[in-house]
Amino acid sequence: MDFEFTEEQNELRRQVREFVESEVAAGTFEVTSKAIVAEVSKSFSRKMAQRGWIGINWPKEYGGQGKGQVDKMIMLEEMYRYQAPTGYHFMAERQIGPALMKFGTEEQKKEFLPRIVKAEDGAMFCLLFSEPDAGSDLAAVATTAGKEGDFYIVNGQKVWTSEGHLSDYGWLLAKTSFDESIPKHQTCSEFIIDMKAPGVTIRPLINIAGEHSFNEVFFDNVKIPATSLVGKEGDGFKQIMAQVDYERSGIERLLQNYPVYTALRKYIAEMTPEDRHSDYYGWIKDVMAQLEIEFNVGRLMCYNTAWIIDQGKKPTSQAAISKAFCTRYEQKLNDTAMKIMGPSSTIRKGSETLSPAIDVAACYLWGPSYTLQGGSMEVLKNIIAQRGLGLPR
Amino acid sequence: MDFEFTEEQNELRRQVREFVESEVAAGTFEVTSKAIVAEVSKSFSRKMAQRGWIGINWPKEYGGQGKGQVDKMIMLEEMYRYQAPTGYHFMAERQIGPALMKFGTEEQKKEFLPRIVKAEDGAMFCLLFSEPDAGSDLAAVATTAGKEGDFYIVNGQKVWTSEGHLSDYGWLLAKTSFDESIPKHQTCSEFIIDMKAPGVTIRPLINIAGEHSFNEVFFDNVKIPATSLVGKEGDGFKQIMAQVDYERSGIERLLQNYPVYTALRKYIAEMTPEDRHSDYYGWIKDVMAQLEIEFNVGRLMCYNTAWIIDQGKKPTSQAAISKAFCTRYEQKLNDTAMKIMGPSSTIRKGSETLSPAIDVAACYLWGPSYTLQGGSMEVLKNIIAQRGLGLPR
Amino acid sequence: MDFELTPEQNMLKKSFQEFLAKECPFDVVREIRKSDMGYSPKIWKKMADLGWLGLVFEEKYGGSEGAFLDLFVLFEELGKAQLPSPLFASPVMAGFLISEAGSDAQKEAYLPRLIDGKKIFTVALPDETPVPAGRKTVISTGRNPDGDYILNGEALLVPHADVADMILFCAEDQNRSPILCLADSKSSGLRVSALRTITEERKFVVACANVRVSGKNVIAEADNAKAALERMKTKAMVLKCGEMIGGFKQVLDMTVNYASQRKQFGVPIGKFQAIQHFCAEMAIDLQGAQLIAYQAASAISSGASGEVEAAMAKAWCSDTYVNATRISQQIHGGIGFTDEFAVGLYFKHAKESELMFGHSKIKRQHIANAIGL
Amino acid sequence: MDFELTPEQNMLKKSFQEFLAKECPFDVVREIRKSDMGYSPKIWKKMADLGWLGLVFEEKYGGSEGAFLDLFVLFEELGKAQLPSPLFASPVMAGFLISEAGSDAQKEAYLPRLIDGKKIFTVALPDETPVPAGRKTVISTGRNPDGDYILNGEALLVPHADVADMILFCAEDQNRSPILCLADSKSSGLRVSALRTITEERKFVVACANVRVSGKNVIAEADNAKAALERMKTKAMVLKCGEMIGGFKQVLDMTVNYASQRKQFGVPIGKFQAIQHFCAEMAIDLQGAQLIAYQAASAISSGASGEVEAAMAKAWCSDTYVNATRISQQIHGGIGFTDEFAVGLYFKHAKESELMFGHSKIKRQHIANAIGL
Repeated sequence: MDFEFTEEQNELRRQVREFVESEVAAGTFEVTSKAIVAEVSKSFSRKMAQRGWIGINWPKEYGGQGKGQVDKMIMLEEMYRYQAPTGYHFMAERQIGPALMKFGTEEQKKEFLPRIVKAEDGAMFCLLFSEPDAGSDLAAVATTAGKEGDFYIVNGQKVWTSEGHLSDYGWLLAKTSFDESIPKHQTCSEFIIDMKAPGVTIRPLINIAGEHSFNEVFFDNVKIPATSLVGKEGDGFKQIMAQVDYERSGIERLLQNYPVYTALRKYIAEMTPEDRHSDYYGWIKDVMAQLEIEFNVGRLMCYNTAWIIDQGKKPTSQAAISKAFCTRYEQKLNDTAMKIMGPSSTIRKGSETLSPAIDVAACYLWGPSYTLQGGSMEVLKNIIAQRGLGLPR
Repeated sequence: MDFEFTEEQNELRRQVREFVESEVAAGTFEVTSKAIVAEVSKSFSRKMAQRGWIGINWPKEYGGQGKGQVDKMIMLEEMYRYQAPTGYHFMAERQIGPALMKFGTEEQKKEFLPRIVKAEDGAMFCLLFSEPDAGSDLAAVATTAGKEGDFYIVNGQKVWTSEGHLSDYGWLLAKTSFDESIPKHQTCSEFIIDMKAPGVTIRPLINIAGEHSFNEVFFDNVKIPATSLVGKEGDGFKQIMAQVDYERSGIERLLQNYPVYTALRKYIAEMTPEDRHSDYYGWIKDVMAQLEIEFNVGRLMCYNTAWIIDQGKKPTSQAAISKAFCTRYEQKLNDTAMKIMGPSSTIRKGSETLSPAIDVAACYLWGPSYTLQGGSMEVLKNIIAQRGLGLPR
Repeated sequence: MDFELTPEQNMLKKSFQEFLAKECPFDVVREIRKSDMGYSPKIWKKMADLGWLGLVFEEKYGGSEGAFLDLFVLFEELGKAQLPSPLFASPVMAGFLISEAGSDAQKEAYLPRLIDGKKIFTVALPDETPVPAGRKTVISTGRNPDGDYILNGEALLVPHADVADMILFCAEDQNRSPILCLADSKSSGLRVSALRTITEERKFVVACANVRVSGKNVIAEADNAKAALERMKTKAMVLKCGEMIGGFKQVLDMTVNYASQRKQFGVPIGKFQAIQHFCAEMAIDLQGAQLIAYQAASAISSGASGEVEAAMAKAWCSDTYVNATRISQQIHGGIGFTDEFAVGLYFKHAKESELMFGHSKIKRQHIANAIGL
Repeated sequence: MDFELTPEQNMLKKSFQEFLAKECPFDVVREIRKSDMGYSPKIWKKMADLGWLGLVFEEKYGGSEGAFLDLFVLFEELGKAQLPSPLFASPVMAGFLISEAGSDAQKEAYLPRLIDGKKIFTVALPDETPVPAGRKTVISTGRNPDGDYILNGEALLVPHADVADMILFCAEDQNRSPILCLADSKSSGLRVSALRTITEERKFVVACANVRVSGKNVIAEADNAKAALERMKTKAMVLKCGEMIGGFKQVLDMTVNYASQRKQFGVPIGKFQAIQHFCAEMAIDLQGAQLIAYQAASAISSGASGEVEAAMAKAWCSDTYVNATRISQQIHGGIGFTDEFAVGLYFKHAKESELMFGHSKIKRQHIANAIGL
């Protein structure tokens, strides 16, 4: 039992912090909330790539550093304190790369892995899983990919596609088997699809914060080469299940609103000694201490899950616990920040005057998405109860 | 819309308060928590009966006062501020009387109603519904009452029988139909059973507070006359469903721990001006104000349900809401009291020294029963969702 | 004791519902909300013609001398419909202050135009929630040799200031004693800048640089001003609670509706116990919110101050409504998170309403003081 | 970073588990708990023989100089087993104070007997939670002309005082400065009265009327006493967290077990989503409690003060364990509410543990101060 990091890890942390802080000082990017995925900067990603920080936990044979998940988390923790814009490589590095290493053909690996790890052009991916009638119930996917000779013809619709409008490629889940007798979860396959292919239409969805990050994606007879298939036909779900633990274990679930925390601490620090002799300040201390405890718990959960991955074990229940806990923490952080900051926290960025550096209200409005995407809170609890605790299905 | 009481109601309240306070002053009973049902005093019940307060909302033809449910609640609110010992007539007045008026034979009404309303000897009832395998799932009742000529022969076991060891009669739910083709909920009937009948065995259950109020009741070939049947054979569940709303709507669900509240206020009032200039006292103010709000909400819910009953409507969803809310309030009250009073609140009555007048720890330990008996929290939520909101079953 | 509206109030309620259903379905609401004006003059005129602006004012000024409860019922319906209009700013906040504390001459001068909707009023109040000293906003005032008042400073989050004809300031003098006074929005030195807010409704910063107000436009000073302000805030807060329970009811209805229709895993999601219990929790909280809000409205309607009742109602409605909208978002899933679907409106409305007039922690402080702690 | 125990610690843990499973099943625990002695001298002797009492003490006094984490693991197992014994009072609270602050002579005089279990020590501390002035209990002290200390006053909730050989008092002098001193439990003027407590374990009021303590039995005074007390409390609090996560784990296991077996409506209740989600919430909270408690234990084990970590752990473990036992009661239904079934033990243990060393609100005050608020 050891809660300390190694010397090497401390050094990594120091280097990353130094880099990020110098980038912030240079004004390379704006420190704002919710930027981890949404802010896409190819040039920033390249800087990271040059330092070996994309694919830090990938095997060396694929251009990675061969380090562990804990190392990656240390690196990301420092990045995300300032919300470094990692949107360009985020999805590709976290999900596409590892999936290709496991299931991809040699050609696919050769084509995409170096590009991702170096943040070259044409390396940005989005996920094409959810559909209007297939949310928590992914087995209800209705988009089809029918095989015709050396091609698959894709028809259907995806939704909630984060950054679909900026991506080069999509990682598609589609139905490839139409035999009613085959169990539903053996009917789908995974593909890589060019987002600029003819027949692909992307429609922006504006969310309740008035911002565009999700999309609807329509496929109208999109012809993709048979070599776009990843893994085995019919193995789509099985392959995805191997990926979601990684999706759920990230420290980005805890740090997406770190600038709100920073702004809140700054706000409280402005209180005068006189303000501090009040029941109200006593309450602020109380809720801030609770946030501190929960942040600490969430952080330990993230590192614990990373450590389990590094031990070569499947962290299914722990990753679900970690995501459930951390996303709830983030919702609470934004809610608490608005309460403490009062009515003026309802003022949004883009105001003629008093436009806030950190748009706390927007962060609050983004909150509901945290407990929906990447496994809704209810799905996570089902997993914890059934797979973690062994309760009957 | 009118939240005020009538002049007559205010007068009733005044009279009851005067009576109870003079009884407390005379030391007729000890003011303690959880006494509403558990403290059985035939003499106290008779005093209430003399004033017309038992069956206050019963029709005059049955010896009642013909007043409303709201009037009854006013009377009980004043009684229960001091936890008047109403255990002798409580169940009989609330549940048995109304059920007999609705479903009983003339003979049954004549035999029991006057006795209940006057708190005569032989008027104390307990409920014999729950069984080891029939808790929330009451349809799983396995106790049988097979008809043999002019008798029913009862066999089986009941459990969680409050005050069964003190009661004269039990209100029994038992299976009377053994035809597998009949739907489960048409197989049971209601009976009145003499608790002293041969073959009835009562075994005390000691609860986690170390107290005896529940019992197991065993029936071994207990022979009861066919005239003990209440209502129609096979109508047991239907009849019970008509009773539970009354069971759930009472203000006793809110006031069972009122002495804890009184003791807590007294404790806080002992704090010196110096104690009050602390974050800790700010926190006490905050949690006490929250209790005040919730008490007010709960009280409004109780009166609202009573008023709906007085309008001749079925308050199924409202009664469930009221019970769910009030029982949770009471659990919170006891929990908060222990937190505020600190480690010394763990000292129980019966200590050699410092034995507390109000056993707050015991109240806390009784807490879990509130959200189980008379419809568990989960059953109530099902009712609210399905019958109140119309969500699909 | 009577938990039902009178037949007359029920008729009134029905007329509110019918108008709002006809005039402002969600599409219209969203359009108005994002429009430059921030309200629909056409609908506003109709509301005025229906007498909604004058519900509780004296007949001699054009009001109908209805009960406070009538107005409360209107706000409950407005909370469901989420129609943006100057109703809260003009007749409620400004109107109540003028009617409570103004002289007969002032009432005669202002109330008729306020009630017939020809003139729009708004109010500029100081911060209601504790803020760090450096962030406090205040309109300060002094008198010039002519006896006029001179306003300087800023007020935040003033509703409809861009279209208001008159702005009622709660300024403070050198002794930090409050002064309520009315200024023409065209006054020299008065500047209005737009704020984008959480609900997409714009609010405004009103900045005063030596804005001159003549003595006859002073509504009240010192203790009178303080008392009038407290009374207005109590009433406005209770109407806000009305809006909140209306919104809450609507959110629950929409959620139950959606859960009954949306299928996953082959069944409506409303069959899942997790969803049912979430909805049941919402129903419990809503029932409490309705009772406690109506209790406060009734108290005021019957002439009591209703201060503690109002504080309790505001605390309970704030906490439970915010929570309910969070749950409704969760149950609606992605669709509820889009701007195209109406449920998100309530999520925003709940948060804004929670913070107006102080959130539950602040209200609990009042309650604790009131019960002698 | 390593989230697992070492192989040695795992062996140790297994030996704890085996002993406890064999020696104190629930029937035995309940019997001991209600016995006059309040502990089993037979089991106590075996524990001493196994070296459990001396795990972290120096070898020269009979200890095995193990890591603090070893002791933490023991308390985790004790939390599962709920075995009442003077282990917390004697080696932990008294032992830590003597070992932290005592002179070599005092250590030599007391620790060997404390560690071999032949003598039982306990401690009498002042209130840890704010109480009204009129309810404060304090042991005050002054010196008589011979240089002896004279103790007067009362201490509450002292564990095992009826069987203790020595009582370590935290008294205070005229300047309210603390003095730690040891008195023989047979001292003249010392009176012990039994309290019935929430867990059914008896605790005691120790009253002193001119109890005389010679100067050589003073362990520490003033700042030294204060510092030793703080260090002891931090460690004891973390061990209490160990007990709590042990109890929490056991409660979750029992609940999952019961829910998998108990049938209603024809299926195991563990199939209901409401039950599954309750259990999932417990699992989330438990995972957090384990991590944060081990974090604090590790900090102390590696020589840090661990004060903030301990406060965080105590706050989180208190809140979540209490809540989990409440949920477990709900899931167990009536059966869990009877004294015959073990799950109720944890419901009581959680509440008592929450209040010891301060509940979460009190801990959050410490944390807020520590992070500069």
